[in-house]
Amino acid sequence: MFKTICALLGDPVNPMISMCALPVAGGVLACLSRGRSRGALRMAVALLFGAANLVFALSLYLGGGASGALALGVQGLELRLAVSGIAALMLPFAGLLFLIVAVYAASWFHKREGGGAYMLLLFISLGMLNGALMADNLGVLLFFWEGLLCTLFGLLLIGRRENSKAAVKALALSGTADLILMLGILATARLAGSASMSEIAARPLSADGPGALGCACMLLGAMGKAGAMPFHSWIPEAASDAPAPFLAAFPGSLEKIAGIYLATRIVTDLYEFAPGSPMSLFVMVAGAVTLFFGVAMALIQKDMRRLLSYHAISQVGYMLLGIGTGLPVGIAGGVFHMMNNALYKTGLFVAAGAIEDQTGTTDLHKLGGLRRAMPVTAACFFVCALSIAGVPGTNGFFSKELIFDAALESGTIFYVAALAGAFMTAASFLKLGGAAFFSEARLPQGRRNIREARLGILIPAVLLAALCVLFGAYNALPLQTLIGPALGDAHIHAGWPENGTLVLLSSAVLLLALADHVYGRKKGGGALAAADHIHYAPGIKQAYALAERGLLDPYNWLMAAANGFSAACAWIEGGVTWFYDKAVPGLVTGTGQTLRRFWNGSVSRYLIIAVAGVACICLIFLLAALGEVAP
Amino acid sequence: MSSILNGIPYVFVAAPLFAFILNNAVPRERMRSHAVALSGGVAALQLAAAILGFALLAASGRGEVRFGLFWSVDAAGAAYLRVNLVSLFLLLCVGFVALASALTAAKTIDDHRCSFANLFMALLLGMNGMLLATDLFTLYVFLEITGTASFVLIAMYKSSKGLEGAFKYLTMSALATIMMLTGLALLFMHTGSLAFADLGAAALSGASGEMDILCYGALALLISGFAIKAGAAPFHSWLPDAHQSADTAVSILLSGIVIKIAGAYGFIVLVELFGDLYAVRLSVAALGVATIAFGALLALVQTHFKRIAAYSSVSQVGYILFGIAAGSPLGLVGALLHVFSHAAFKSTLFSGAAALHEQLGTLDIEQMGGLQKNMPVTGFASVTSFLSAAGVPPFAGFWSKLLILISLWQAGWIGLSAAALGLSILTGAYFLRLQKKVFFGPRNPRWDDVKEIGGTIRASQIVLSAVNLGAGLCFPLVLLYLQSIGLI
Amino acid sequence: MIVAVYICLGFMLAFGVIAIMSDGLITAAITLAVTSAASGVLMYLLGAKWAAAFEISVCSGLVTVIFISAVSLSSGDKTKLPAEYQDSRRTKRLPAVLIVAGAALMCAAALTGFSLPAGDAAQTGLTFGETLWETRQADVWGQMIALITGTAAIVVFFKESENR
Amino acid sequence: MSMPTVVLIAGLVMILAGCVGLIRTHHMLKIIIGLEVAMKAVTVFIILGGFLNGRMALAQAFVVTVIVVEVVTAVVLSGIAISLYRKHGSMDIRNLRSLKG
Repeated sequence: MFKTICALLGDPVNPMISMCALPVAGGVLACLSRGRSRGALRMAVALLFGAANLVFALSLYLGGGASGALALGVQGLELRLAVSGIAALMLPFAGLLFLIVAVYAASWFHKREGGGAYMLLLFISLGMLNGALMADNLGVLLFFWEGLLCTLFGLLLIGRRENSKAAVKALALSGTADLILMLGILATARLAGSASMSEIAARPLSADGPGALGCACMLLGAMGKAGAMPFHSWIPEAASDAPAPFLAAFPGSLEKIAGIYLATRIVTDLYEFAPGSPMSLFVMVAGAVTLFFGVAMALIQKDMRRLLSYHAISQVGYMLLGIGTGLPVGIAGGVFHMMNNALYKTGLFVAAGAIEDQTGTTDLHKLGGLRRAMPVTAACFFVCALSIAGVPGTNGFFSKELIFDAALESGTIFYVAALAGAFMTAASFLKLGGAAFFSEARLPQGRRNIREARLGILIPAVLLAALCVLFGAYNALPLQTLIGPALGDAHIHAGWPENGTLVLLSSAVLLLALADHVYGRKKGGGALAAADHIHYAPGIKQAYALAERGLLDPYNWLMAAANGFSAACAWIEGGVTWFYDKAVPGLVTGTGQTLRRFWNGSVSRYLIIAVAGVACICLIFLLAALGEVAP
Repeated sequence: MSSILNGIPYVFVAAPLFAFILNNAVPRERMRSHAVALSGGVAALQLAAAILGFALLAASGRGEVRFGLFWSVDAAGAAYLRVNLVSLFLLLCVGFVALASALTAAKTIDDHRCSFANLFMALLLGMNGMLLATDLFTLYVFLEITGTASFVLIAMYKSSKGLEGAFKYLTMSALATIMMLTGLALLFMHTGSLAFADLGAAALSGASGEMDILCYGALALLISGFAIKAGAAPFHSWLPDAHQSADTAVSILLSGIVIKIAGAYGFIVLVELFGDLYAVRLSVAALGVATIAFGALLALVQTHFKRIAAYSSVSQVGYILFGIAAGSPLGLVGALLHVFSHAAFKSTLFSGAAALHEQLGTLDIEQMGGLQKNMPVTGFASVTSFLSAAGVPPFAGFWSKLLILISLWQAGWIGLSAAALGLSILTGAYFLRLQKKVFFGPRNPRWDDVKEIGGTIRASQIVLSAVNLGAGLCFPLVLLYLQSIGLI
Repeated sequence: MIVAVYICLGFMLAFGVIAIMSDGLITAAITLAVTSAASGVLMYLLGAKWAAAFEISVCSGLVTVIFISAVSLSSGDKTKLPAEYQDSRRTKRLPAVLIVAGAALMCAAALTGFSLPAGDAAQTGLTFGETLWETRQADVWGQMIALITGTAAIVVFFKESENR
Repeated sequence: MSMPTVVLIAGLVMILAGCVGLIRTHHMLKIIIGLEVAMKAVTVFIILGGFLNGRMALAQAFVVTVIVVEVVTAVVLSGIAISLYRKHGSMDIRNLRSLKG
């Protein structure tokens, strides 16, 4: 198929360039759609261009990757694109998810304002993501990376120009991460003597010594895009009021794909990433911290969007933990978990969007009993929730087991953290499911008449849930057919996990979560309050209070530091301004005024000054006569 | 050609003298309306003669032209007058400023026109005589004539302020006279002659090579005397008082040329004769630094238009002193060119003052503002003079200051050249303040009906602005000439 | 001769100081004339006969006349300086200052061994008349121009009325 | 100490006296007195110069010219002083303070 496309378009670089350009064209078309049928037009554009992109990506994947350079006519500057291995796998996966998300978005904006700009930016993001996945040159990668940041900022700004706090926060945090990435890229390129990833991959750099800086910076950049701590705090902020499709697309899938893709490339291709090395430890700690604290924050949320957004953070922790082990099984688990997460987290966001679409709220205090009103949505939700909780047999279970396996091998503490995360994940989803779908409805009068969601929203949800089931029931497909060859690792174990003890422990944790949920329900009086006994436990309560007030948010620390710095700068600048505006002119005019008062018009004084001047000149001559003054 | 060249120097003495006689021979009632025109004619004649003479002398390759007034200069020991390139250039400046002054005087001077013409001619004679002299004592005599004519010109209207300014100038000049004559007497005691040819550092040190303490004293006193005449700080006290109180046409003369001929030319002569003595150049440079700084600082806080212009003259004289103190031919050229560019822009500024005074009746800049609309020509002329004074390329002032800075650098006074450069910021500051207060900003409603000045003052403003800019634009030619004679 | 020179010098100095310190303008004019005359005699003693004649006639004569006419033009018969000027009080330390300055100069000269030659150089060259008329023509022209300037000044100050 | 040295020192002292008179007085006409006293010393200096270097004729020519110039200066000064007297009714130089700064 790729050959056909190549034959149609000529050089292999052309289809790759079109993968960047096509989405942009689609976005422009969607944006230009006007009139009464604009919803249908957008849907058509989303389907057409999403499918075209998917076809291109699939053809690339099935063709075994490609490489090509677009010479820009300037010596030494070429736009080199190369697709192989993990990138080739990620392209169709991203294309698939994008198609689903685009359909969902077109449907979501059917009756809402602002869809045009949103679709435009969404499509451009796809182009940027494709570019980032295909880029061979680190500089080109950085270009697309920044492009992704720009579209993210734009999407967050749409419709909220007055309240742009989340957008600024995202820009600041992701921008910081991108700056660090730039630093890392510079260091890496300098160390390797080349900016081409395929060239570096031939002779990977050592992650010790001078390479540690480049490696750590690049990993931080990748983590920032994926939304790991400490670059996470814009996500809950954006979750409060961003459109639901945004949440599904960005924190849900596209950003994770980009971030984890890069992290995997760094770990497998660019650097010799030895298990147990300080760099490995660094990534694992970051992953463990992210998963633990992310889910701990998710546990206490009373709003569906915020709850899901904290999970989006927490899940990144698992992926990083897996990749950070540096073990083949861990990396495979991380990538697999990323793919699973993209499916079920997007599914969860779509379901949440459907609920919001029908009820007009995501506040769990007001929701309840939707099981009957929205059965399809509820079914999809439960499939995804079981997956994310890692119930044995689901796709999330299999990827988590791989990560647990690797984590246990790397250090017990990481395994314990991962288990604790699994416990809280399960507990929070029990709470969410119970509150939204099982308890009696608490919606205000007049909004009780809830119906099933629209077809345009249901189809993506069902598709995603089906993919989850497929990946869980037949995990050899993703693991052995897709990920294994992509990572160049033929020995990934598919099927039921080998280590029965770990499965037992995981199951025990899930049962514990269920027991805790039942206890909490009884104690708190309802599913919503099921986690309150943890929330308000002595000692933990204070920590949560601090976190809720944003005192533990690195962004706020950064901002406080930045504010302090800018205040200092302003003070210095004020001082300099004062010096030039007040002090110097004041001194000059003050001297002038003093002199002016001194020359008071008296003839005698004039004469005395003149005589004093004569004395001064005589002094010069006296010194000259004595030989004191010489050239 | 040679005979024309030999004849030209006589113009500088004969023309004013003849005009003086004519002015007094014809009955006053009849002369009154023509007196200023007569003065202007003499000035124009002098300008033309100086330009012609300069060109001829430069082409002839002779160093100087000697002549006597109705006496033979060939006899041994006979006194003689002479013109050389330096004095011809300064005679040109004198003629130029005198013409500008006459153009302004045609408008500003109503009464005393005949007296003005008389004193104007006396002043011209005094300055020309100084430039033609070949003897320090002759120089002194003509300096006194210049001074006396200036006092009377300032006091001419016998207004309270004019008399006060003249009195202060006269008192300070009396001190200068005492200083200079004492210095001359001490020099004469040592050398037995005051002719330039017999003087010099070598003549003072004599056979032993050791210089008499009296000679040092004499030089110090001479420098002090010329410093008073030049208005160098801290001897400048009289200058703003005198220049402010005089009629504007007289102020143009005083600020534009008198302080430079009476003061700066004295320094030129002294440095030419005694420049080998480091103390001479050092004290001139020290005077220069003090003059620039004091002048600029005081100009910054004035509220009277002409007083600002007067302090600006003080400040600019400092630059001229710098050029002279460098002691090199390049420094001298820089100083002379600055004399010219300062003469041009200061005449422009004072013409503006005359226009403002005629149209507004006041020169208090606090009461002005926004006059650019009413008086566009005056405003524009003032801007050209400001740019030239601040040393903005390509105006004339830029080039002359540049040459002075280069010569200071070459003389090894790097700190001084940096100071000169730094202090020129103050020049920009006070001129900007003047522009802002007078021509820009909100307009005082009192001046809503003010019209632009017409007649000779407007003509002189236009010509002078053209000179400010044109001289600067032609400057590369001057540089080429300097290069051809090996100065740069 | 030296004694006569010293006497003249003493007269000159003493009457000069009195002229400066006096409160009366006429007194000042007369003492100035005496100073002038003393300096004229001093010049004569040094051999400058023409200059001495000029000094005595013009300075002690003409200047005194000018001065006294100025005084009479300005204050009529009131020849005393008004009390507020108090020149004698303001310059009362002048003699002491002068004595100190003179002594200091004497000491400096003595200490540094400074001394002018005893004088009596053989007079050479032209006579006064020849010098003035044959080598100082420029100065003579200068005198002339100075005199016409003075005339113009007199016209301005004493003939023309105030019009403005 | 030779006679010319004494004359020189006495002349310098007299110039000092003249300058003090110039500076200290408050009366316009007494400015002339101070100036004249100093000028006497200066003319004596010139003559002393001629006496010492044997150019007495030249020195006398100088002195004659100086005297002429001096008289002109005195005339102008008294003219200004009298005009000022007519304005202010007094010869006090302390009245001359309207131009300053």
